Amino acid sequence: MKVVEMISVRKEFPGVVALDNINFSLEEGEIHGLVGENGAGKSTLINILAGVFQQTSGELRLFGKPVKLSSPSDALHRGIGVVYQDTVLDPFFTAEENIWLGREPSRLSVLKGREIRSDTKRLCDKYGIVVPLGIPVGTLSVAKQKMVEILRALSMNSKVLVLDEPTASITQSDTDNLFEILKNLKKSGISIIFVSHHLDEVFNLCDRISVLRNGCYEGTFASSELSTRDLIKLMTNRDLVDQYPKRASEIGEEILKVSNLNVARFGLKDISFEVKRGEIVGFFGMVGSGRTELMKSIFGAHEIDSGEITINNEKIRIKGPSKAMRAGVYLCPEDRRREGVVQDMSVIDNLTSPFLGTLTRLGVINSRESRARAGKVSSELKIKAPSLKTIISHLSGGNQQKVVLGKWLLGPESRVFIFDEPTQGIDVGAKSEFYRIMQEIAKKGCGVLFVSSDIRELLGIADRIYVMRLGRITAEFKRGEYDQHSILENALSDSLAARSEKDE
Amino acid sequence: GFVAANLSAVTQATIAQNLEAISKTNGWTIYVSNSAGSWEMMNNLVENYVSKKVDLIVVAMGQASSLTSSLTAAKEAGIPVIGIDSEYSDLLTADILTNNWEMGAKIATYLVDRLNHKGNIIVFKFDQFYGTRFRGKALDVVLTEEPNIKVLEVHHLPPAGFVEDAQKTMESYLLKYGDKIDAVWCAWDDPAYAVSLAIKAAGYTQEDMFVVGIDGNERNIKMIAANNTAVVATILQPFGDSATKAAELIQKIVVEGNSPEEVIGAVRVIYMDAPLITSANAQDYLK
Amino acid sequence: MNKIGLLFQKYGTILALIGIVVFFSIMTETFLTSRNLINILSHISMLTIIATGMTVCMIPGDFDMSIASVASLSGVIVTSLILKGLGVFGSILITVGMGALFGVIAGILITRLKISAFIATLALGTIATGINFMFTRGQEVYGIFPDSFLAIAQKRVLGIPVQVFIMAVVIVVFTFAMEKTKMGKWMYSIGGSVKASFLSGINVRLLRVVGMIISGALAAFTGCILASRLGSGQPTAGDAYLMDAIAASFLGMTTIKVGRPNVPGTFVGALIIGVINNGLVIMGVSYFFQYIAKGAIIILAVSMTSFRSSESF
Amino acid sequence: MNKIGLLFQKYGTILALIGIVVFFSIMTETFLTSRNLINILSHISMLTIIATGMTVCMIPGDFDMSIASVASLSGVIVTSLILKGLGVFGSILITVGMGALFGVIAGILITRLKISAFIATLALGTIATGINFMFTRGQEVYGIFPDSFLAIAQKRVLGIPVQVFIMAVVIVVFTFAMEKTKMGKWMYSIGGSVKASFLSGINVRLLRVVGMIISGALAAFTGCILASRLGSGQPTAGDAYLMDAIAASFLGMTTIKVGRPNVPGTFVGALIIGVINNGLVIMGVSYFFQYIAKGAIIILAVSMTSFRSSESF
Ligand SMILES: Nc1ncnc2c1ncn2[C@@H]1O[C@H](COP(=O)(O)OP(=O)(O)OP(=O)(O)O)[C@@H](O)[C@H]1O
Ligand SMILES: Nc1ncnc2c1ncn2[C@@H]1O[C@H](COP(=O)(O)OP(=O)(O)OP(=O)(O)O)[C@@H](O)[C@H]1O
Ligand SMILES: [Mg+2]
Ligand SMILES: [Mg+2]
Repeated sequence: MKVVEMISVRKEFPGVVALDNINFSLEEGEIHGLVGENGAGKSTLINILAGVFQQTSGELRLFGKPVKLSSPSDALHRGIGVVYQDTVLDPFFTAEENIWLGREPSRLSVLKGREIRSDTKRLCDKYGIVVPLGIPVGTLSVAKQKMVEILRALSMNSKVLVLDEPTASITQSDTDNLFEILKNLKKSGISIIFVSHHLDEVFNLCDRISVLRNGCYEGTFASSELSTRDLIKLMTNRDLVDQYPKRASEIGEEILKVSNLNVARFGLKDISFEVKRGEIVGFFGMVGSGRTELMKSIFGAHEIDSGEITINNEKIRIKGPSKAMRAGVYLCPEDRRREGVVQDMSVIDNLTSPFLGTLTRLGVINSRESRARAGKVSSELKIKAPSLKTIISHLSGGNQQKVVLGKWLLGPESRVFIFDEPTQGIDVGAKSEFYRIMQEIAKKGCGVLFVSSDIRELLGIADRIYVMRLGRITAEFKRGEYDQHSILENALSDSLAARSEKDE
Repeated sequence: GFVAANLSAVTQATIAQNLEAISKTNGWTIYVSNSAGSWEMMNNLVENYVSKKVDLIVVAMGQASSLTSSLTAAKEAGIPVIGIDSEYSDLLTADILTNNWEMGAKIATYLVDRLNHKGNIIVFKFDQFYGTRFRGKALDVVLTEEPNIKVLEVHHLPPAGFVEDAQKTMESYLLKYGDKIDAVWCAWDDPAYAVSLAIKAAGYTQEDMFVVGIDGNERNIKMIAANNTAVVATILQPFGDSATKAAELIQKIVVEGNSPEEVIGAVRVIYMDAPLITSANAQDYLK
Repeated sequence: MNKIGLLFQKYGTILALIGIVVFFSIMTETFLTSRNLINILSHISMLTIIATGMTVCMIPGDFDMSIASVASLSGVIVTSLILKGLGVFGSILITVGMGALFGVIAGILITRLKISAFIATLALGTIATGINFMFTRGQEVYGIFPDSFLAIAQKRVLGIPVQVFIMAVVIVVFTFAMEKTKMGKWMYSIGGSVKASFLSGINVRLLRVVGMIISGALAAFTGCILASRLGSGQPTAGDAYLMDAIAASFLGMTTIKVGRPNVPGTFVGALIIGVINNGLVIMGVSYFFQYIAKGAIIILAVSMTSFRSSESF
Repeated sequence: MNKIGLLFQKYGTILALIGIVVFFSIMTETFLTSRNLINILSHISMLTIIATGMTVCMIPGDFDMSIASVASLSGVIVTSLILKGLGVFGSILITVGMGALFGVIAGILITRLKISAFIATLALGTIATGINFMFTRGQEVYGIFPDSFLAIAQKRVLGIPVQVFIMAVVIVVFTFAMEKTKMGKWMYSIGGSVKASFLSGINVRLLRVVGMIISGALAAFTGCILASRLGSGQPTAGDAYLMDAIAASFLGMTTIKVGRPNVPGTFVGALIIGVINNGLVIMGVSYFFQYIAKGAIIILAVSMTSFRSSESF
């Protein structure tokens, strides 16, 4: 039986056709992969199914009946549970409050607090997912927040489960666990739509795969009869030659050195490492291993308790990001939506913001110069936007990420670039684009710090890898000595258990 | 304790300062509070003074009917309350008044006479305080007998920012009516001053149109004495004398320990005289 | 941030309140008498009620600049109705209904026409003032009121004014409603993230309207109590409450549920304002210094909670 | 949303203003005379200046409840200084500096002690009122002022009052500063996302303080003009401006840079308020109806922009 059916669905936004002539169907008890480049329209399709957007034209059928979904609660009541791509949680509420939001156990409208807590515990136990309870989710890491959203969707017992890039920011072990859960759900007759940019995940998990390209429907295929190569060709309409381009830059003298850095608040202990010119240094670790906080500390966004930071053999005290910038340290933060860009400002304003000083005379902005410089960076990075004046929030995730990076490229000859999970939620094409950009930056003689939870990309592109666990650097691997197994071992061990204990 | 309805009004500020000066010479301690135009705040303040167990409370420009709960509390605690211009009430030990009906009638008849019973006037009223309201009503009564005087506009002043409001509104009226306006009546002196600024800015003189007010504050009396602005008359409320009178009562009741009945007598209202000031006599009232 | 820091953040404002009370108790003899404390409670009861309404509409993220004008209008209406011969209870009910109606209109303007809550309620407040003057022409509504009406604010039970009991009921009811019921939870979730709430199937519009209704209704109810206290309908009686209600609500956000509007916090805020107003008068501080001291004490009280996050912006 | 919808959203408020002007022009003879239009401009010049300050501090996300009290205090101070024999220019400079100082303190309280802008400025406003009363004891500051002082608001050049020129300069300068300079861009960026701005190396604290300083300084400057206009230092002259400044700023957010505070928008907002106030007086509408009409017109004007996003919350 067709659980969901879309017939000739079209969706327009002012000036953009996001979806055109989409024919999509979901069978009962299947896991259906939905793939496409950034901005292909995957999330838009899902939002229509979830009642968030209404299609401009075309028909939507649920369980064989034509329906008009006028709101998310409409979709919820018809048994559609969604994990959205962007985090949608109340940051002030705890995990349990968020999970049951809108469906709280209550009597005569009075909440049953104890039941909420015990139901949550039961839920966590049932699926083997660990999230910190009793503290506002706003203080949790992006990954933990995602797990809360997944739990929330699982708690709904929906007939259709839709997951929009659930794995983009969670760890490998959480991903493995999630896949187990999804496969079990499938057995009990639940239909699942799964979106991801990790094509191997899609192949591993899904029965059928639908491809979107530029808002158009490219067809649905059984995953067994499709190769990765074919899929990429379908998505991008071109052949992808090499995921991880060969490196070309020469490694020079030391550019950044961190010794004995301690930040007790974030559990960072005794951290020492160095980066050389032309080098891409990978940082691998599990969720909560402290990579993000370490990078922010180097960038001056957190005060450090002790330790030394040397740039170009010059010892500096970095107090605040503006100091770091001047010293030549640039950070592309992990949470790009909230920390990387200002959502309601235009592409050009976001791009020029940090180094606006270089585009002004007596404080007055030279707008021609700004346009020229921003336009150059924008075309170098192939930022896909109707114009430089487009508001950032209308851009797809990948293009927003390019803007985050582009900001720093506008600066004076730079020295140290920090990328915190830059490829999260970015399509294959854009990813290799990003690797290329990173290498080009390195080639110019900069040092690159590359934080990632995707071990394959680190193996593919980093010259050296540091592994972190529980706020410490536990190992260092040089290219040539790479051994996926021992890297994972150094990152993993007892860290998860210890961290979740601390959280409770 | 001294509680004023709104210390930002010049009149009440004058009373407060006079009382402060007198208590200094007499060696009393006086506490001054401002209820900023809210009767409820005034209630609270009076009750706070009752809690504080002061010897006597003076209420200026209050409204006794709205102060029932706090005045009852004062009465129960045996603390005498003297009102200054605060409406007659059983609960007040005494009220020192200037008669607003009388002042309203005085200035209204002056205005009518000066117009020679013929002309167009503009009226700035303020009805939220009973005193200014009475004055406005007295004007209305006087005008019932004046068929040849036409009221072009009645404007009601807001409780905050009234000086600027009067000025702005007068500017608009001057645009609308020009020299058709012969006179302006204001419920008190502050708006009268503002109106005169607008008249001056529009290039009119006293001969084209004039303004009257009530209160007799120093600035307006000076203007009247100079006789070169649109302000031509006011009624002098003897706030200094009211304060002196209040001080006298305080001396007799609190310091000398006489019973209030003895000091004040059966009728607890004490009226003060309020003379009309024009250019003829303004000089006499300037210290 | 360590444990003690967190405790300070959560209870700093309450500690400050205690500090202020201790200070006044030491400085004066009469402050710490039961009479005076009851006095303070009775003085803040109306502020607490009107500020509770403000707090409730702030929970889902709105604001109500019309409360003072609505309270003033209500005082005039309730007294007029009573003098027209309607029963006290009925008159109050109608008046509170009128306040609720203002809330409904505000809610519709905010959620349907997407007008900002600030503008919508400022404009509605202006309209309320106009209606008020249309009725009263600036004159108070005065006459002989039944004792049952005057009792609300002028009678004492067990030595405590009736309005204090009313305040207590309002605090308890709305604390319960906001903290322990679905409606309250959902209103908080709207304030935390409109999007998350909407996507969870919560009727965001309805609950925002409900918030405005409660604010309007409590403002109107405050107007009724005020009229009882003044024994008349004063056309501008409620006007002074806007700033204090804002102050109480924002002070409330510094304690108990830090960073979020909350009803018990607002009561603490109203207490701080009430204690300062009373204590300074009892101390006999000169009136202009009362203003200065009030401002300074509020700043000090709130600073106690600022052992905040270590982020440097 | 289609193109026309977008245009309406952006210019709906301005269209509404034009509609109001046309209405009054048809209804009365005197409204559309150059004299009256100049009159309106001169009436809104102080409102525009004080509201510009409010708008500037709102851009990075703060708020200033102290502007009215600071303006009142400034009127008293500038007149006292002049009467003490200080030069007009010097006196104004000192007074504006005093306003800026209030801004500095507010900024520090907000950014360092992390007190909410609402509370901090409410408290500072109370302190300003206290200082005001301490100086004046509620009495106006009156005396013989030099012509150069009175000229600010009482003299005309080419038939247009000097204060209108001052307003024009303030609008131009601050529109330029907010839209075309680094500082302005960064302040908008902070208003959009404090976190992202901080991580872009913007000195968030400093710029928020600057916003408060501008707000305080412009409030003080408004107080000076007001004193010139009134020919005296009235202790409460500025008090009426708070609500109107809030209204103008929020009206401004409905146009030009929709959803964000912006200086030209605020001028449009002030114009709407000024035109309504003037037009209704000229029409001779009864005073209570003026309130009602003002509220209703503002709501109508803003509703015109609400061809909003299709999101249903
Ligand atoms: N609210 C909106 N307003 C205008 N345009 C939008 C809006 N939402 C999405 N779009 C546009 O619709 C297109 C499809 O976006 P969508 O988010 O569905 O892509 P996606 O396939 O989910 O991409 P990604 O993999 O980056 O998440 C994009 O061009 C995007 O810019
Ligand atoms: N503002 C904060 N206050 C307190 N604890 C925090 C804060 N931010 C992060 N943490 C905690 O610090 C620890 C380190 O988190 P961090 O984000 O640096 O890890 P990570 O290695 O980057 O992992 P992830 O993949 O989740 O980004 C986590 O336990 C996190 O919950
Ligand atoms: Mg997407
Ligand atoms: Mg991280």
